[in-house]
Amino acid sequence: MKLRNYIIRRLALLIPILIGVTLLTFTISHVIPADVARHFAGGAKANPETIARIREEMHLDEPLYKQYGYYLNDLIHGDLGECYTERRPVTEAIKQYLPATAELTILAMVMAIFIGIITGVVSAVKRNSWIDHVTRLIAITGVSMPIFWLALMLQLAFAYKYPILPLDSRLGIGVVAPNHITGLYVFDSLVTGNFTALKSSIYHLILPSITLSFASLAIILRITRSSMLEIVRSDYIRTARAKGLRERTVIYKHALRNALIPTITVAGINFAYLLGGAVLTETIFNWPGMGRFAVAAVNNLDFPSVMGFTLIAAIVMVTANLIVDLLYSVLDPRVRLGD
Amino acid sequence: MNKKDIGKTLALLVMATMVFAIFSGCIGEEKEETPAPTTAAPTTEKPAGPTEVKNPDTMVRYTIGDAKNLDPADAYDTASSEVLFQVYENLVTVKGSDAVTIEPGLATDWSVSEDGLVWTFHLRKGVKFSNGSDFTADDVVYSFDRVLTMNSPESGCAWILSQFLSVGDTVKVDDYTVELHLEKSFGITLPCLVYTVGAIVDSDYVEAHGGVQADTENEFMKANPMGTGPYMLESWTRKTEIKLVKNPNYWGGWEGKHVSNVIIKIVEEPSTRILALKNGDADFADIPTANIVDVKDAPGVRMELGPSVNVTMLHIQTKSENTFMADPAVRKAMCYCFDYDATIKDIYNGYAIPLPGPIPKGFPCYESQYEYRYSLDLDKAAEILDAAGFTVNDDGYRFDGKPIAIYYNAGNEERAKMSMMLQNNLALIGVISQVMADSWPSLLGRMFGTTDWDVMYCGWAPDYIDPDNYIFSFNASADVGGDIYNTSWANARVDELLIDAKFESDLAKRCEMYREAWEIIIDDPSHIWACQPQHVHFEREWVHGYEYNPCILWSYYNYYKE
Amino acid sequence: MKELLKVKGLKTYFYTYEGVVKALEGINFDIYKGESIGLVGETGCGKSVTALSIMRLIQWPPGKIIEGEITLDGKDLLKISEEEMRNIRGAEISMIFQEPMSSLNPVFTIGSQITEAITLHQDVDKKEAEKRSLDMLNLVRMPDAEKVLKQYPHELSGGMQQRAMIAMALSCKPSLLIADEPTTALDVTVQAQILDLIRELNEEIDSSMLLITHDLGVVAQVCDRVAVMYAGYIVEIGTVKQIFKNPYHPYTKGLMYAIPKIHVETKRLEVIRGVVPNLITPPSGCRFHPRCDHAMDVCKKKAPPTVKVEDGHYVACFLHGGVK
Amino acid sequence: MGFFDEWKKRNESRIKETKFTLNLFRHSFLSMLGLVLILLMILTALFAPFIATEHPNYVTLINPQGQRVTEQRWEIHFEEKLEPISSKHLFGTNDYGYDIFSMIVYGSRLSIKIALMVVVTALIIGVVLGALAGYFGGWMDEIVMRVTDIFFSIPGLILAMAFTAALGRSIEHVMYAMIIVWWPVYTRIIRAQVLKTREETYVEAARSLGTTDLKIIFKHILPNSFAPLFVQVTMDMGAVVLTAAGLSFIGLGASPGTAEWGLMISTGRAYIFQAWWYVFFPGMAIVLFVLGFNLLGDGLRDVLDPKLRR
Repeated sequence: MKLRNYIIRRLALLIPILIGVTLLTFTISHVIPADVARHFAGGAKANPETIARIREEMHLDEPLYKQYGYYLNDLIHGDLGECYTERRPVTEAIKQYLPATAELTILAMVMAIFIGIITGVVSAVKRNSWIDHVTRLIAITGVSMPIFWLALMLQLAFAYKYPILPLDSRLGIGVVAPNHITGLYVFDSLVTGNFTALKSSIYHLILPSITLSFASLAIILRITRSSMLEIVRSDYIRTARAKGLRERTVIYKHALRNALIPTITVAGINFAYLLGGAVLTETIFNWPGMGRFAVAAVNNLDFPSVMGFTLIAAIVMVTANLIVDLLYSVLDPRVRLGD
Repeated sequence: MNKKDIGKTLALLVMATMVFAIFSGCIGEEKEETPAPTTAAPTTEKPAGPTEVKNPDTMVRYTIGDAKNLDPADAYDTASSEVLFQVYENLVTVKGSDAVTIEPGLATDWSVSEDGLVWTFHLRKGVKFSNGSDFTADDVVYSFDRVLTMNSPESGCAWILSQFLSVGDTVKVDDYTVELHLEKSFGITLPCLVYTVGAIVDSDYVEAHGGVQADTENEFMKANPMGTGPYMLESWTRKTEIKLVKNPNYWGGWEGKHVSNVIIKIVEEPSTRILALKNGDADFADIPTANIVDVKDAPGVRMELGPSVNVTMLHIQTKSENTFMADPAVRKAMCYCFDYDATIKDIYNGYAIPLPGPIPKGFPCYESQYEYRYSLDLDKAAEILDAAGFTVNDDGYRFDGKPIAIYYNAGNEERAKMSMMLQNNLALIGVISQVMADSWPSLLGRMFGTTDWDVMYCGWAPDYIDPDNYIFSFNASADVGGDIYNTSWANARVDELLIDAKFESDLAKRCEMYREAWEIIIDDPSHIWACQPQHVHFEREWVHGYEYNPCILWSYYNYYKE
Repeated sequence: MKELLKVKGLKTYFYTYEGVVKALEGINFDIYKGESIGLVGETGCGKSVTALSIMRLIQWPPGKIIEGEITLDGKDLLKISEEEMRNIRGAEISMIFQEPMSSLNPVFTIGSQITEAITLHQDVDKKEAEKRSLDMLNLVRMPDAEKVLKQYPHELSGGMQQRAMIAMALSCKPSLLIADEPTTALDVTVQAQILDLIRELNEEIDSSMLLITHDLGVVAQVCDRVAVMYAGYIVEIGTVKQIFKNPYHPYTKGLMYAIPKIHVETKRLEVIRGVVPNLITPPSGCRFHPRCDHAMDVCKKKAPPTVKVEDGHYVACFLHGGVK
Repeated sequence: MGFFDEWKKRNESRIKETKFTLNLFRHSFLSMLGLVLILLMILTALFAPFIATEHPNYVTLINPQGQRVTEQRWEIHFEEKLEPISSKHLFGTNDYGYDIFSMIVYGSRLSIKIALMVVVTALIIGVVLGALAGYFGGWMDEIVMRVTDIFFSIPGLILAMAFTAALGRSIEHVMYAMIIVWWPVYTRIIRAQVLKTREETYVEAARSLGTTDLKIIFKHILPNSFAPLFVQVTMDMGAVVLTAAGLSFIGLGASPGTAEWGLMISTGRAYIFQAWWYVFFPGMAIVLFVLGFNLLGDGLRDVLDPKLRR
């Protein structure tokens, strides 16, 4: 089947990129002037035997290319190495942290796309009206705010001054997490019908996801707006009008469907930005996800973890782009995958 | 054994100490306290805040750092011990705010032979592990031997036992009697058994899960503690939360006021911890010094102040690439450039006391160093430097504008402030300095791998309540196993004094020796003794039963809410 | 003959950054029931604007109908509400555009686009509508129509796309069909077929047609009457025979001579000198005078009135009266 | 003079376009707002010594690499720490007793410096590589594009984090890290543009006339890539400052006491309940700075986008 071949081909193309990523992160992690083995061994005067043992385990004394070889070899066997800060396999750590981040970023992305498109269309239709200016101003301000600052302000406002929303974390005190299916609490609790958890998790998602979606929202708004502006002048929109369609149909059926195509692309690219933002958002909202994991790792030069994280991020990115391409072919019949 | 061996053993011993002390101390992310003979005095009382108690059957603590390792044979940090002290129990323990008087734990009573070589413990009957199996003498023997065989490959905490015990020294007399056969009388045997490393594990349980291998960690035990303590580990989500639930088999029983759940949330962001404490989500919360004012007077929040035996100091590389650092005059001048009062008043907001030398207040022989100490005196500093020939050049700089490199671990605001302040003062006498923050591992690499640093920081917490634990580690030379912080400072006379002091039983005499050593240390400083921070504790007013015990920081079994 | 559509004094301006483009300066003409009238002129003379004005599809900003009347069966299209106008578009008056490729929405199937028009104006259920669109496609002689229904515009050739457009336009049996350069985008071989098709269908569903083109040949082939436009004015209007036999207006003449005549010996092909005037600052008086060989002083001063030169043949030029 | 007329005649259309563009621009309210904000920032930076109420000392020292460098030093006044807004301290003081207003004023210099350094350097790298890759294609194109792919598949902030951590914490290293992260963006834009214009007839013509590749690239291709680049660069000026702030927040970046907005927020957040002004004003400074460039960029995008102009 054509589509499957296409996907397979795309995934094959993934490999060189990922190798590149590992090469990059590996270089970063092995040029640093820090005594990793000693740190791993527990600090200042950790007994020399331990340090030696760890150096040996981590092949720290061997030439870099060899070390890289070992790393790749482990990688192929699904082993990302040992996470110093948590004293457990990186893969385990990622398994724990990934769902939280996924839940947050996906929701944020959905919000950004949804609101972004609507406002984008509105400000395109009402170009240069005050609505247009206000929405754009708000959106652009959003993208101009340091995300951590925004987070702090929201926290102060809605968790402290007017405590209507929870401060941090994924679930309320004493709320039992739903049985693990995907690790996305909202999803799992829905499936398992654990409604207390569902309520709590949604409730806890609000502030972080708003914070995170803000930046992407503006970008999506912008692209939707400009592509709408372009499309409403096109011939086929004139045709649609000539048919006697009502303006709403013209805009939301004929124009929007076309405008979505560039929007989706941008959304895909924006996923990277979102992952970056997650690092900061999670730190402030104490969200137990990859972002906090990465920050801790970076601050302790826990490079196996950093490499693991970047690798995952890269995979997520590429997959996101793949999904975009697939959506593309759905939205635009002119795009044919696999040829 | 001869001096050399002693030196070796001590070296090892102290090394192991450092693993913990530096790891937690210098990261500054964890307040570390282990046994210290101090008591907490409740202070400020305020009108009660919101009366309706949040989650009445659960104790919630917002803390900074996650536990590292939940295997008592290898755990050596506060966060881990907080959990282990709830899950496991030791033969003996300390109670309330008294960290010195040894109380019965799993042993109901004990005795020691006159020569101090044989300790006999009579064990509590009818005690069950949380998995239902019975606690007997075998478990004690197994636990101690296990620690010694495993030899804590990760943390090195085994030294606490190995300094007086070796495999086979623990002997079962009958199911409820155990004897420790020591080679050499050891004064602080009982205190050493109080720390988590002395916890009693269930032999069958461990055997069922990996058993004991020499010098290797037990991956299962690292994550799945199971003991006779009042609580069981329900779940441990890294960097997120640790959930404890009551152990139904607990011999102490559950009549009276207790909570059946304990949640320890790991929250790096201080503002989050503050808000949580204020709105009552948290019953306890770690509050940085800078934020004490934020919660001090908050309704419904209670603050407790108490002395601690932690010290903060700066250590100086005497063999730095800045060759002038080798000159005592320069280091002396630096001591005069440090603003001790401002450190206490403005950086620690008054929650610290002056530190005259390596021995903190609350330790024996503290007074022997108390009369005089350095204070901020820039003129004197300038004088000293001029006298030593380090005069100001045409640009107005000493050392021809070569900067003194001050490093601290990123994220530790107190240390950032002290550095900036020192930099300011040095500048005033024409000495330029650069303040650099770096991650802890990088600092380690720099501290031990290179000499291109001049000043770094470290915190310290005791492993045993004796001046030796401090002064020897800081000021004895590397050759005899001191100089933990690699200042490359060495003084034969000081080494001699400190080693003698170790084995001198007459306290008065020891203080004499320490005094003499201190004179030398102060006159040719390798450290700037910054201050001795205080212990500050915050809790909701609906929490009752908390008492600060520097030895066992948390015993949730005694706390309740109403 | 009864007129279907009456355009009176229609003025449409475009307000651009450079200035006001006076695209239509009060044009008048009628379209009779069942006839097909051609609207010819150089590019940019206002043909398409006329069409769009009739459809009321001039986009504001920048375009705007300033004044005039467009009456369809007695009701003034410029007065009725947008709602009513929508019901007329596609039902009463429908339109075929120049660029079939870009005029069809790329993301919808041909079928759905035709069906949409049908369901919009005739209350029939989806199935019926689909059946009818199929009939329409067959009517425009679309090769294997069933398949085309499910196809997307980009999968069709230019000719087929234009057939689809026609099918869409005629799907509601409009009383007036406006074809704006329907063949210019197509290659010559196809052009002829499409033209025939349009004419036949037009007779078949006896609707009137306004055929906009710059090609007099096409007009001769398809239309009953011709209106010649120049720079926002209709300079001459009459039956095909009249105009082709004896054009009055110098411009019309110019156009005539610009058509290569194979059977007549000519030294060289005549062309109209000069260029189409810029409509922001149009020439005073008769807009053609700068290019006119017979220009008189009066031409520079005032715009010539439209005068009847023979039955049903009108021209706006001082050479043929209007000078007192 | 004569030459000027020559030139004017030759570029008549271009001049007309520019005039038109400027006019459009002048009519877009938001763009003007952005422009004003940016101008304000630049003026603040230029006249910092006259605007600020307190001033840092400057010391010249020989750094570990043996070069003489001048560093900014603020004087500690613990007696004035965390003072609220007053006539003496417009934006209050921080935990060192520094005057926040003055720090923000001087901070504008650093922010602009960072933004310019990163964007310009990245731009140069990007343009060169992009032009080469696009114009010559083949293996060169392959390599360059694969490398950009790799960079694009890692979220920028995270990559910058890793780099800074590895290089060691300092504002310079943050800049290097961000340059490393940023160049691929421009490479891609330029390459796309080159590929587009390379086929243009006038380029073909130039080539057939034997114009050198370099000349073609610089005379014909690059000028046509101006519009999209210009928009991107404007936006990135803001983005860079945001990223830098983000890194400072995590604890990488400027050393303590530096007048750097991101750092001020990250240290200030410990005092958010005692001294809201400590986080608020630096935050506002960043918002206005970035907002300025985003508004401008957004406006430019609309104005320069040929599809949206008329």
